[in-house]
Amino acid sequence: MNRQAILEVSGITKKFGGITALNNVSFSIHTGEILGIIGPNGSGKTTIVNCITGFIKMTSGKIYFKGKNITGKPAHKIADMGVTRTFQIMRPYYSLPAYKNVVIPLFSPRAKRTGGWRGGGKLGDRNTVGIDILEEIGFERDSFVPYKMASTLPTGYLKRLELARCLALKPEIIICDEVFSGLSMSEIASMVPLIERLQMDGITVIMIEHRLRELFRVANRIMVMNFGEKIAEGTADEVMADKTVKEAYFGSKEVEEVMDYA
Amino acid sequence: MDILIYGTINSVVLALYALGFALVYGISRLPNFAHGALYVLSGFITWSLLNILGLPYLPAIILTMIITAVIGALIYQFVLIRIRGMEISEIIASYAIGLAIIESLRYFGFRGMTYTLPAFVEGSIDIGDIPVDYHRLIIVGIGLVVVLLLWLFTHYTKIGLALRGMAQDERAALMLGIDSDMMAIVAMAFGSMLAALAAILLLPLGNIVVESGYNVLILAIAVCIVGGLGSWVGSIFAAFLIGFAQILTAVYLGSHYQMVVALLAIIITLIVKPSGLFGQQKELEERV
Amino acid sequence: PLSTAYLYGWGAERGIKLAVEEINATGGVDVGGEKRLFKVEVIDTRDLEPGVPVSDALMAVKKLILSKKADFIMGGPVRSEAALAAMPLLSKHKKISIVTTGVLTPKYHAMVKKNYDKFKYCFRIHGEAVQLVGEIMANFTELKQKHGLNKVFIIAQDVSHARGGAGFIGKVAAQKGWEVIGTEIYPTGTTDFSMGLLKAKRAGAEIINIWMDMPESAILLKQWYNMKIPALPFGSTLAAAEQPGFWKATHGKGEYTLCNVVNAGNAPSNATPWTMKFYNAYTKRWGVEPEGLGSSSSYMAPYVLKEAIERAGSIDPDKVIIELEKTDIMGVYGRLRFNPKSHQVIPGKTPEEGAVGTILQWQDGKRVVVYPKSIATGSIKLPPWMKK
Amino acid sequence: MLEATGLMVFYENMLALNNISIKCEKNQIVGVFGANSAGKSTLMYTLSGIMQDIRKKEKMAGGERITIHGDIFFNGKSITDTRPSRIARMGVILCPERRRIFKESTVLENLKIGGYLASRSQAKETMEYVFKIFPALKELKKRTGGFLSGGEQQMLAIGRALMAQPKILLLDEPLLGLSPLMQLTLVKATKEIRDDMGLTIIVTEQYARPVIPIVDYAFILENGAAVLEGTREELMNNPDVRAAYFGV
Amino acid sequence: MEKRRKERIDRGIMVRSDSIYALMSWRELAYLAAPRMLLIIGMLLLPLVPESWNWQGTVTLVCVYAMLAISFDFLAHYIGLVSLGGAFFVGVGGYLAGILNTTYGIPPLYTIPVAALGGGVICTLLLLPCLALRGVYFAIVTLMYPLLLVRLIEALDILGGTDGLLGIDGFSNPWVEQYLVIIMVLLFLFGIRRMVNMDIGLVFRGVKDNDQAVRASGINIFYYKGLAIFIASSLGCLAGACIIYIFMWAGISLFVLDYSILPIAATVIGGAGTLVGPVLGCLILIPISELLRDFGTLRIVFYSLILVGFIVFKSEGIMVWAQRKYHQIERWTKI
Ligand SMILES: Nc1ncnc2c1ncn2[C@@H]1O[C@H](COP(=O)(O)OP(=O)(O)OP(=O)(O)O)[C@@H](O)[C@H]1O
Ligand SMILES: Nc1ncnc2c1ncn2[C@@H]1O[C@H](COP(=O)(O)OP(=O)(O)OP(=O)(O)O)[C@@H](O)[C@H]1O
Ligand SMILES: [Mg+2]
Ligand SMILES: [Mg+2]
Repeated sequence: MNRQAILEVSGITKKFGGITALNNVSFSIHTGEILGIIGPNGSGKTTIVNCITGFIKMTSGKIYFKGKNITGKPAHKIADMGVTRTFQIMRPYYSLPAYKNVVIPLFSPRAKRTGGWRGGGKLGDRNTVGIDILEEIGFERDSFVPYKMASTLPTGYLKRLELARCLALKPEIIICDEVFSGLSMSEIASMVPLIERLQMDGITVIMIEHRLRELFRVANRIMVMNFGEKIAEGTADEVMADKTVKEAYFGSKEVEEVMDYA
Repeated sequence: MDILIYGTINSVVLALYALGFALVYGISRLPNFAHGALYVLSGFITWSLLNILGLPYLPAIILTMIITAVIGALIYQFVLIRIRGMEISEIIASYAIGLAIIESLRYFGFRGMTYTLPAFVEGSIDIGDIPVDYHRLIIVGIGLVVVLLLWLFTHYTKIGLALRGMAQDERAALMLGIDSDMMAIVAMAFGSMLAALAAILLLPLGNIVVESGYNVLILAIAVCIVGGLGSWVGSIFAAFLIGFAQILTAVYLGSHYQMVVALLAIIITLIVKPSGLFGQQKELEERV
Repeated sequence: PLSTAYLYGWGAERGIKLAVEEINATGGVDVGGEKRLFKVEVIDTRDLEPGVPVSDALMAVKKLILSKKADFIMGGPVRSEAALAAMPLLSKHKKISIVTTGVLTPKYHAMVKKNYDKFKYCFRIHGEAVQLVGEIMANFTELKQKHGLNKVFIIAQDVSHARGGAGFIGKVAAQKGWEVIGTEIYPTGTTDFSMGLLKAKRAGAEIINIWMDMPESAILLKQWYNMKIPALPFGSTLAAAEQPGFWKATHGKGEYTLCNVVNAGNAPSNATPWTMKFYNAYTKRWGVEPEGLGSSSSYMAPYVLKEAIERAGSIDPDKVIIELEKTDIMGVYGRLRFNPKSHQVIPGKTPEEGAVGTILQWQDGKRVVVYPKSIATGSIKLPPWMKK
Repeated sequence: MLEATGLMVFYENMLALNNISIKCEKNQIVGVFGANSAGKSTLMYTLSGIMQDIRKKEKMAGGERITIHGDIFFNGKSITDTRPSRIARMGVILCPERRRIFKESTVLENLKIGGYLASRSQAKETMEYVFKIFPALKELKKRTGGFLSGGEQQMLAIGRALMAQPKILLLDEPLLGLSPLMQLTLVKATKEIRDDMGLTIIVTEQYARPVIPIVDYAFILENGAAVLEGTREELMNNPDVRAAYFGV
Repeated sequence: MEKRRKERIDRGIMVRSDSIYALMSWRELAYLAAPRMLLIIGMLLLPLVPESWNWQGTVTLVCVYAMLAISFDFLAHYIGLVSLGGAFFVGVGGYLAGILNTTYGIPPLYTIPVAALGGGVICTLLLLPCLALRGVYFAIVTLMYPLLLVRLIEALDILGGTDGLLGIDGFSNPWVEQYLVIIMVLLFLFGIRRMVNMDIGLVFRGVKDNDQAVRASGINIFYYKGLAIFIASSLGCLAGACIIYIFMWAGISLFVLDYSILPIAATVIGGAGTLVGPVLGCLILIPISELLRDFGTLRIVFYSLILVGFIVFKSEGIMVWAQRKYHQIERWTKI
């Protein structure tokens, strides 16, 4: 491939006390690509995200964003450069209405520079922009849902709120940590076009998912993790055919049988 | 040598101050600012039982612990239960209750410096060339045993575990059939009892004065925080850290730096380890 | 204004009330021909309590002045810094104040002296730190001559008057040929003194001079007794040992403790004919003997004021001040006169000369006055483990 | 076994449950399906008495927001106003959504706390059983709960609920965040538990396909109302339902 | 049995969605402005109440504590930093103003702003290392700071040692004194209320709610926490500076626990997170405390019991309750 890698992760290792959560993981991703990361529970997927976005200090390894070394930078600096993430264990601003949850990122230096999601360098009224973003990811504009306290929202909406918060920054990379889980079929169906549109806008997406069917529909490339190590990488079909992946991810069960659950 | 002996004694004393507070906080997440007052109160109760009712020492001690436990439970049942989970309100309410207890003690004439409890065993023994009174040795002994028992209690018994679970997530505990209100009352009663125990053990060293309530409270909080809330091991370590820091400064720097060094030790420990020596709160809250 | 929940507060309150009751029983005060009764308004300043700001005491004083419309302020605030802080307030409202208890800092009358016009409203009717030191030194000298003691170890509480006193006594003692082998300063609220005592023992101290008005000082004495430290505890301010209940409180471990109760009358003695009269009246009225260092001086304050008012024939502060400065009566603890420049009561070694202090020793459960010699009822004894 | 009639729950002025009557027989697995904010979690909270407790606490703090109407019966006995801890004692155990585990305790302690209502031998047995379903947890025994990964926490939450010796187990979105293999195991295990221990299970999901093979009876919620109910076969034969919830 | 439920309906206009200030009619204007005017006029009239029991002194004290309470409320309920360090701020501000006044002879009116800003800087710098602390840990460290400073002043015998600074000026005139503090309280009250409803205030609240999410949005939380501490500590220092001129005294007991606890108590009973509540709390608590003075030793007992009573019976806080009643109609409806 001749496109330049927007994010390059080389040899990251993370140890929590005696536990090795990540062991020498390297990968890179190109602008506009959608990378899916899958792996059994506790295989270190979220930990990769935490390392990339600076939420935890890694034990060793380097991370380059657009060729620049961002290893060890504080989280807010990395986010400011355009690498944003959702939280698997949702972290909304519980005591604020949903739309205000999106307004806060609009106050960040990055949003002021870029004008927020779809803004051409200029931010309009932040509340309106916030509600626009929410509408885009499936909060009905004219209902009262965007005005509800985040603490009263059900799981599904909170997942989407996570994504909305990332969009507000007009990011270059969005890392989605299990945003599909907790959504119903039809809701996912309405989210997929959004992800595809992001890709068209040149935004790079990393998706961590257990919903394989939907993931395979959108992802260009899949990376498989097991016990903190990368065990495979390639297109969906490639990795699914991989023997080690089968062993790690589907155990002794038949792939078809397991796929019913994904 | 003397540093070792008196450092240990001082540390155990601190640990005893802290036990009740740590227990109540660790179990029901209630920063019981009435802790110091309960400590003083139980001292006076013992005194009254001994001197006014003329009870022998042992029954007086047992009775005091029961009475204090009941008082703690009552405070919880009638006041604190209504503001559960509102930490700031809890602090203020318990502090106000403590203040009310202390000031009414004062009003009823328990003031001045003439109230004391007798030592369990009189006399002293020389360790090396350092005289140590028996009572202090008893304190160290009982103190260590109590700490051990409590640790076993909170980590290995069903009720102890249930109490700890309740502290972390009350609603989840409810779903598992743990009656949180009842448990919190038990915890408070238990914590008050520990305050009483500490008072009975420690007061014969000096005299019962209402003002010491504040000191006890501050020291108790300091020990718990430095150790990391909810961590027994941490509290004990912290007691020793602060205890020895005090004794060492007393020896090498002069006693009037005792408090300065202790406070500095607290602040620096926390800056270096933001959740205390053995706590994980910060890391847990920042886990994403 | 008094911190009534504390020894120095309630002792003074009782002293003042007793005097006022006596005065009123004889018809009150003659103000320019008209007989008027004293009325006492007591307010709790809480200034001895930890955790209470001085401003609370000042609010109390303000309340006395503004809403209780007090004409004269008597008693406290008790804590030195509170009393100092109250001075500007008193002069702002032009209220005469007689400090009768607690406040020992020499700064108090120094302030009056330095800025007489502003602070002339402030009087103090009991002894202060410098005087205390003088009295104690006299005893040291005696101990030296009689028992050959020569090494002093000083333990003080970490408050200004105590530390100041300790430093001062250290200097004076060194000048007078004593060997000052160490000073330990303990923060208020300390409950373990073993390290200091061990230090003293190692250094071979023979007298331990104590400056401490916190209640925990009883622990110090108990530890001293338990550890059988061969040095005589000598309290300069030692609140715990002043109370009659001390003996019982320490289960007899207070034996041999010496302590200064500032003015005669706070312990039984025959300083003046009035002393025992006061002592008995107080005991009768309140059911306990006078305790603490402020009782007798507080008792005298209303009398002194009464005479000044009667001489002035009015309660106009400026006139009363002039008369107060002229005070000269034989009181419970000797002849009372104020220094007209600093408004400090003039001390004396004998009651005829001026206000006398008192140093007592606990002997066999009783408070025995051992100094000044002119009124002493006994002499200093040494504990058995110190006898050579 | 568990029956609710005419349940209505208001949050302030919003109707979250609208006159819902559900019933589940002993030894059944009952599914409750519905999209986001259909009211599934609300229903589960209400059945386990937590909602009533929340209401009581909110009232005590001043603001009365929640209104609950209707009756809940367990084995014919009304538990509408019973305290949640009593309800749990009767055997109705809720495994809540978003994994409310005890973050500061270790995995083992979490399970032990879960076993508060169990006798010593029961607890030991169940613990072994939990480790059998979730072998991953066994490795994590000594780890602090709060540091586990999302999926691991989910397993722990389910394991903990099992420890409480339920007679009726309410599972609120149990599959959330589990890997497909784990989901399969859990679903199989659920059926097994039902068969072995004679449990009654109510399970909610918005994505019904993984659990549909095991449910005997299901309710479909929409905007707080039960719009459809029936046995598995009945629902499977309904084309609308198939499209919306089973993704086929 | 008839099924009923309590229904709550907002009173008409969208006043509660903060940024929308579409003033339609006089009625709506009055609806919005009435409570504010009531507060402002009420506060301004306070000193004019006929003197009965040291009222004037009480009014100033109320205002001083109100500043502290606002500062606490702001920190605790808008940034989530629960500080028990009111005394710390008071002490630093008071000493700074005192030193400026006694050693350099600068008159009170100039030292007050200097002490507020300078004290704010000092406090912020000292607290910077602690910003990473959370919850109770932060509270305890802020509790330890004043104790430490007291011990340092005692041990090193600096800044007048335990005697405190002597010879501090007073305000020239009681009216100046009272209106100065009242106006300052009102200014800060409305100023901070404005601020928390503005952009920056929303970020503050975000930090309180969930600082990790704020970090993920590319916002530097340390900057915002530091800023908030600076604002709050300046306000606290301002109160400290006022205190020393009101009482003409500065000493170590400026660092005393009362200055930390009382404002918190006022906040709790007045209504946490409302900013007005704390002021109201002070307006209730301080006069009660003064009224009770006649009880001598029992005063504090009664005082504490009253406090507990407030907390238990209006645990949400008076202002929260009042706002709800004002903004919503409650009625029973059938379903
Ligand atoms: N802060 C931490 N402290 C200790 N251990 C941790 C911490 N964070 C993660 N771990 C451990 O590291 C391992 C990897 O966790 P991670 O969250 O990356 O898993 P994951 O792949 O995201 O799993 P899931 O699919 O369940 O979300 C887990 O075993 C977890 O317990
Ligand atoms: N505490 C609350 N206060 C106010 N409204 C609430 C509260 N909890 C839930 N709601 C509202 O009730 C409705 C039902 O929520 P519920 O959590 O039951 O949905 P759910 O079916 O569980 O959704 P999900 O599948 O996303 O978890 C939602 O509209 C939600 O916003
Ligand atoms: Mg994960
Ligand atoms: Mg739900």
